[in-house]
Amino acid sequence: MWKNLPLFPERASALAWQVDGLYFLLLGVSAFFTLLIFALILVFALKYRRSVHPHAVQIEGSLPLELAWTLIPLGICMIFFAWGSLIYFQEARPPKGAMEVYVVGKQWMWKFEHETGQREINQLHVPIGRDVRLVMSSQDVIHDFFVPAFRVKADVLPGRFTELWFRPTKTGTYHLFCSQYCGTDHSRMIGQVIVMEPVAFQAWLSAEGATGTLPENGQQLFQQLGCATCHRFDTQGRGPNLTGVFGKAVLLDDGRTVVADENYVRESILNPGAKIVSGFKPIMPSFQGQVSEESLMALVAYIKSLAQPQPNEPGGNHAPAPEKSNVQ
Amino acid sequence: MATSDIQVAEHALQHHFADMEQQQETSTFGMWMFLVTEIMFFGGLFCAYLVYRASYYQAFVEGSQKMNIWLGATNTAVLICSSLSMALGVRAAQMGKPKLMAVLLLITIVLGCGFLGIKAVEYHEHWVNHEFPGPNFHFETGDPAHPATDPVHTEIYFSLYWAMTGLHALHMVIGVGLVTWIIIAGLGGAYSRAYFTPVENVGLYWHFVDLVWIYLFPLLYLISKKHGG
Amino acid sequence: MATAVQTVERENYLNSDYGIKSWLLTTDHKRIALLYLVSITAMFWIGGFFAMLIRLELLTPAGDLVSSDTYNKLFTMHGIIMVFFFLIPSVPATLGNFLIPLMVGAKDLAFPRVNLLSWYIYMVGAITALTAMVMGGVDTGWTFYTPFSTTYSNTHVMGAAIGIFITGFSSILTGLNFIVTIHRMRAPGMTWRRLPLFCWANYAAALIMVLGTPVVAITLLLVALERAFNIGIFNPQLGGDPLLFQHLFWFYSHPAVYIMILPGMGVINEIVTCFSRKRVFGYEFVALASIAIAVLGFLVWAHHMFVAGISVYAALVFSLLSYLVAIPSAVKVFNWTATLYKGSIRYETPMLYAFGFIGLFTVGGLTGVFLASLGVDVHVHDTYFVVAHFHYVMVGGMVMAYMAGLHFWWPKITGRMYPEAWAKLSALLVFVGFNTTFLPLFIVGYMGLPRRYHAYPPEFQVLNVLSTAGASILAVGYVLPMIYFLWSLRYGEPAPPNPWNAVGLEWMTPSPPPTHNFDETPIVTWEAYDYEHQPQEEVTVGH
Amino acid sequence: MKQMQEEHFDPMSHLVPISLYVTIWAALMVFTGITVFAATVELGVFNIVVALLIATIKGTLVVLFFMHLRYSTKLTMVTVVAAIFFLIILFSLSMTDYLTRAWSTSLR
Ligand code: HEA
Ligand code: HEA
Ligand code: HEC
Ligand code: CUA
Ligand SMILES: [Cu+2]
Repeated sequence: MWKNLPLFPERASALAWQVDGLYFLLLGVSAFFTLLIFALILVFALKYRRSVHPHAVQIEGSLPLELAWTLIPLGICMIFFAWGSLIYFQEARPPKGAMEVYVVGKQWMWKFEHETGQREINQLHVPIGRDVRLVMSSQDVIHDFFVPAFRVKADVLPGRFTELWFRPTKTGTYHLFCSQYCGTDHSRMIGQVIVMEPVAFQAWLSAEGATGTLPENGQQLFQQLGCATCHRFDTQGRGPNLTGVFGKAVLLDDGRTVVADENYVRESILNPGAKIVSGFKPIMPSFQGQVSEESLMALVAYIKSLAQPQPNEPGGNHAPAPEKSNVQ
Repeated sequence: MATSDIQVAEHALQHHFADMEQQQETSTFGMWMFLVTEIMFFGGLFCAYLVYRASYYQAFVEGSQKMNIWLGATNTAVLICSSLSMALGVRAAQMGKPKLMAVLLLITIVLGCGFLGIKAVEYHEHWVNHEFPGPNFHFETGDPAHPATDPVHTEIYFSLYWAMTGLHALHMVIGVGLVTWIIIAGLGGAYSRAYFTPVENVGLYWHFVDLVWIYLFPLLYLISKKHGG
Repeated sequence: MATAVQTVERENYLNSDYGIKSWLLTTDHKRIALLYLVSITAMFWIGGFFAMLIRLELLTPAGDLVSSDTYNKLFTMHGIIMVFFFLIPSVPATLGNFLIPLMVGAKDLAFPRVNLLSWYIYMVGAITALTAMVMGGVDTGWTFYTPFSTTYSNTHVMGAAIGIFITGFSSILTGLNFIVTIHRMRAPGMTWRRLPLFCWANYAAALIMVLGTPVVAITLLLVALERAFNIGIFNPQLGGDPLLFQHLFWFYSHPAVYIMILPGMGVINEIVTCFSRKRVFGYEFVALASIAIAVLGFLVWAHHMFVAGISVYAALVFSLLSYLVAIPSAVKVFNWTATLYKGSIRYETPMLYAFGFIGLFTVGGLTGVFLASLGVDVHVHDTYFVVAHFHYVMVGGMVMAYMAGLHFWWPKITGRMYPEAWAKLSALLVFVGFNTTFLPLFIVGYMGLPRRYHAYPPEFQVLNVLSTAGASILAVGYVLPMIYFLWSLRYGEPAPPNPWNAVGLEWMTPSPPPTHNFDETPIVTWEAYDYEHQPQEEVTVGH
Repeated sequence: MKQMQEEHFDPMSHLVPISLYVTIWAALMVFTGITVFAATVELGVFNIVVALLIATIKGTLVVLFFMHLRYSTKLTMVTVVAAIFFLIILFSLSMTDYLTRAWSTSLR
């Protein structure tokens, strides 16, 4: 292919093939129908042109034909639907044990923070072959994290976390785009995802250095902000003991249960009144406006780490879906 | 039917209709279509209400406890009465009694203004209590034993409260204007037993506005009397 | 054949009265249609001008022609003008306004004064929006996503939102008028089964206007309130959910895309039958497909939000429903094609445009099916693939249909024939130019170029240059008709009442029609598209 | 023409007796009382159910009698039903999102 005119995006993730596969199927079916329609129009238009076919033959319609061209496209569509949904659900369900990176989008840059504490701006280094899960939120407007080579994309919202995962399968440097219009420099909110061999990645990590891992930073904040005064590691605190909370179902005082995921912790910190843990009084103050998006992520990472028996193995809790659910 | 009635009717027949029946049915149907658009217009707000109430129930409860149920209930009653006088007014028009119609519609207007007056009192109260969303918003339950649990989302409750009741009040104001117009035209002899479509349509509008309030009242005022927690 | 000598014209809606006042105060649906025609044509040029600037900017990867802020305003204003001020009113407010009363055999729409009012409302809305644009523009994208539009943008969001809010009521009133007219004003014998499919299609579109537009109106009003008073319905900082805005916006704006295609589909029915001299294949199915599109169209809106952070289960539902809404469109395409079978086909300009419509709509619709597929949409959402998709349906579809309809009914509207050869040339230019402009954008999109990008990585340049080149051809294709239509007003051959030898009540009255449409109320005793009983002899025109 | 008009068109045909109007009015007032009273009783989730049920009964009375829907053409009735139908679509499909967002436990 010409160097200046690539016509197809690179495939650098485990999922890319599936998306392309469905795309090719869609392309094939569409090409078939488009050519069919074009061909029929052309043939009819020539064959029955006025000069050779002066008298039209009136035809009312045909029920079998109508049924055929209702049901056949419908059947085909169901295939698209099923396959497309399968891919989507895979995309929505990050595998257990993924390496986590926290992402903050802001006008107009991407900030990354690895669990091990390394920070990057507009560049994301990841090792090949490893599942990477991004926990993302925005400091201002809606952005969108998009890596064409991985065929993944997710909006990055203010006020809540969204996630996205991929497993890079090819080393190289790939485009990272902000794909949701976000103001003046939307088109410059771009960066690179750099996929490295694991060894190189380790080297990069250590060269980069960090002041403490993310949970460590979170722990510090936990002390600084005074969380520790209420949340103690025994049963004496005014607030619940946060050990082991993350990923578990939490019983609320109005009888509902919710799973303590990242968004729950986030809400607990910024808007503690929205969901009250059963057996406690709503005395926790709101930290809205006092913690930056990054600090919030550190706190979340810390609270998450409190629930993890072994480090580096994020405890995937697949508690059954709560009956009554709630917007995050 | 009296000849004068027929004259009024013929005068009112627009050129593109075949007869009065077609014209009357057409404009009533048009009015209903318009009310459909009104339903969808309010529907957007109700949808927002539904979403947030489902998500932030407690905050909505606390917000609703700031409502004065008695004023709200009185206003409901006032509107229902105004609907009755409106219905009777339309009936008077149907029977070709413009004076009676004018009296009944005047009662409607008075009741409508009464509604707006009471609403203004409530608005004033909320305003002084900083219960208007925006920079000045400040929310406390007023009960030290139960501090506000979720003031952020209570502000959304108030945003919706102001938006929904404000839009409703705007419709009331328009309604009062329309009824005034009908009274003046009616006294001028515009309507008769054969032609009273505008009266009927304004009536439909008025009842619709009443209908919206019938839903607004329980949704905004009567969420729950239970205190936080 | 008419001679060059001007004969005394009979009284018609154009010459019955003169002077600006007689136009601005008219309640004649035909004159109002012309008022709309002039206004939306102006809007099309403005929107097209912005499009050309967009394309020029995208000629090079660096953002060097205009600043990024300017570029953002350009595509926003292009989108707003084209969607709300051109395409939504295009066929309904002009051709629909002109033709529906004629087609159902009525003297006017049900509410003539409301009809005039809706034009005034349109003008007030358009002027409000244009004022906002002249004062400095607006940069939110035509979708006004919060919280950017409510809190972060410091452009004239209010003006634009209020302009659209106002224009919404014009659309509502037009839709209301159509529905009531079609229900209540049909001539004796004009049963639902005899109703031209153009009326069915506009009826379906009118349903959407009436049911959907109020929701977007209230939504934009809330955006304006939020900007003005800093209340927090959509603002996440104040506890709101920005996705709620998207739900409410798309609740209207997805069905609105069917407002933008259904009337065009209606046009195509009339033209395809006329120029193949056949009754339409499967009348009932085509008619019901219109209604099905309108109703199902309300069930799919969140397919614009697959990656926006909605629940994955909701995404599943909306994806499934999106496929259902594609089926009635497929039914229509197949029925049009089948109508050609054993017809007696003539290639006049409207027919060429109709062919173009069917082909390009098929491509656009099928790429919509790509987007409805969750897995693929995640990749192509908010890329140029989407841009290409919707230009195929909106420009390749609706604008083509609009051009087809304008040519088809031009003789009826103005009483003049347009120059056929020039028209054919421009139809060809539009087809070629259009495909050159937008086909490359599918490729660019799948490669991953996000939309609304002022500058882009260099590897996308070649295809973008191609696209810009195509847009220039397209521009010529649109400028030509403008010139020859104006030319024909003066120099065109006078048109006979029925230049295409078509069936339909609108052809049974003189061209241009008299003010009251029909000398006497027609009584309909025949089916729609009864070409069997239409005399075969040709009225030769303009060759 | 005049004759025909009188034969086919009797605008007085749906003249509702005053007593009916007054009955409806009384019913509306009573229901208003009930709804206020019901709100003072703690019924949990049923508070909203009761409130909406009563509101719907009241609304139906207004639409059927004050707004004469009972005496209207089928077309008008269909129109009203259609409006409610699309309103329900707006509500229910929006809620498919909000009510199922938390089902997904992937955001652990
Ligand atoms: C006239 C306007 C119009 C029309 C008619 C359509 C029609 C369709 N659209 Fe499109 N769409 C838009 C205008 C339109 N769209 C716009 C403006 C946007 C972007 C908005 C923005 O973000 O700015 C958009 C975006 C858009 C998206 C969101 C993309 C994204 O942002 O990620 C989706 C997703 O599902 C979609 C789907 C569809 C579908 C399924 C149809 C279907 O109705 C198409 C049905 C037609 C056919 C299917 C073709 C004919 C059928 C055959 C020839 C038979 C064979 C068929 C099969 C085998 C299925 N559209
Ligand atoms: C109704 C619909 C409609 C129509 C008819 C068009 C018509 C065109 N559109 Fe538009 N477009 C939209 C609706 C429409 N568009 C929407 C909704 C968006 C999304 C906006 C958003 O993101 O918010 C969009 C966005 C959009 C983009 C993407 C911008 C971006 O995401 O960064 C592009 C880029 O190529 C584009 C191009 C064009 C072109 C070349 C035409 C051509 O067909 C135009 C042809 C017309 C003319 C050319 C005018 C006539 C000629 C002259 C005035 C001559 C004089 C001028 C010169 C030659 C300089 N459009
Ligand atoms: C004044 C005491 C107090 C302080 C300070 C405090 N909390 Fe809390 N916290 C509580 C109480 C009481 C609860 C339980 C009631 C509730 O859910 O609001 C709670 C609940 C929580 C929960 C939900 C726990 C669960 O079991 O589901 C999290 C997470 C949390 N707090 C985190 C923090 C963090 C992080 C900070 C510091 C930034 C903090 N808290 C500061 C009192 C406090
Ligand atoms: Cu950030 Cu676009
Ligand atoms: Cu859509």
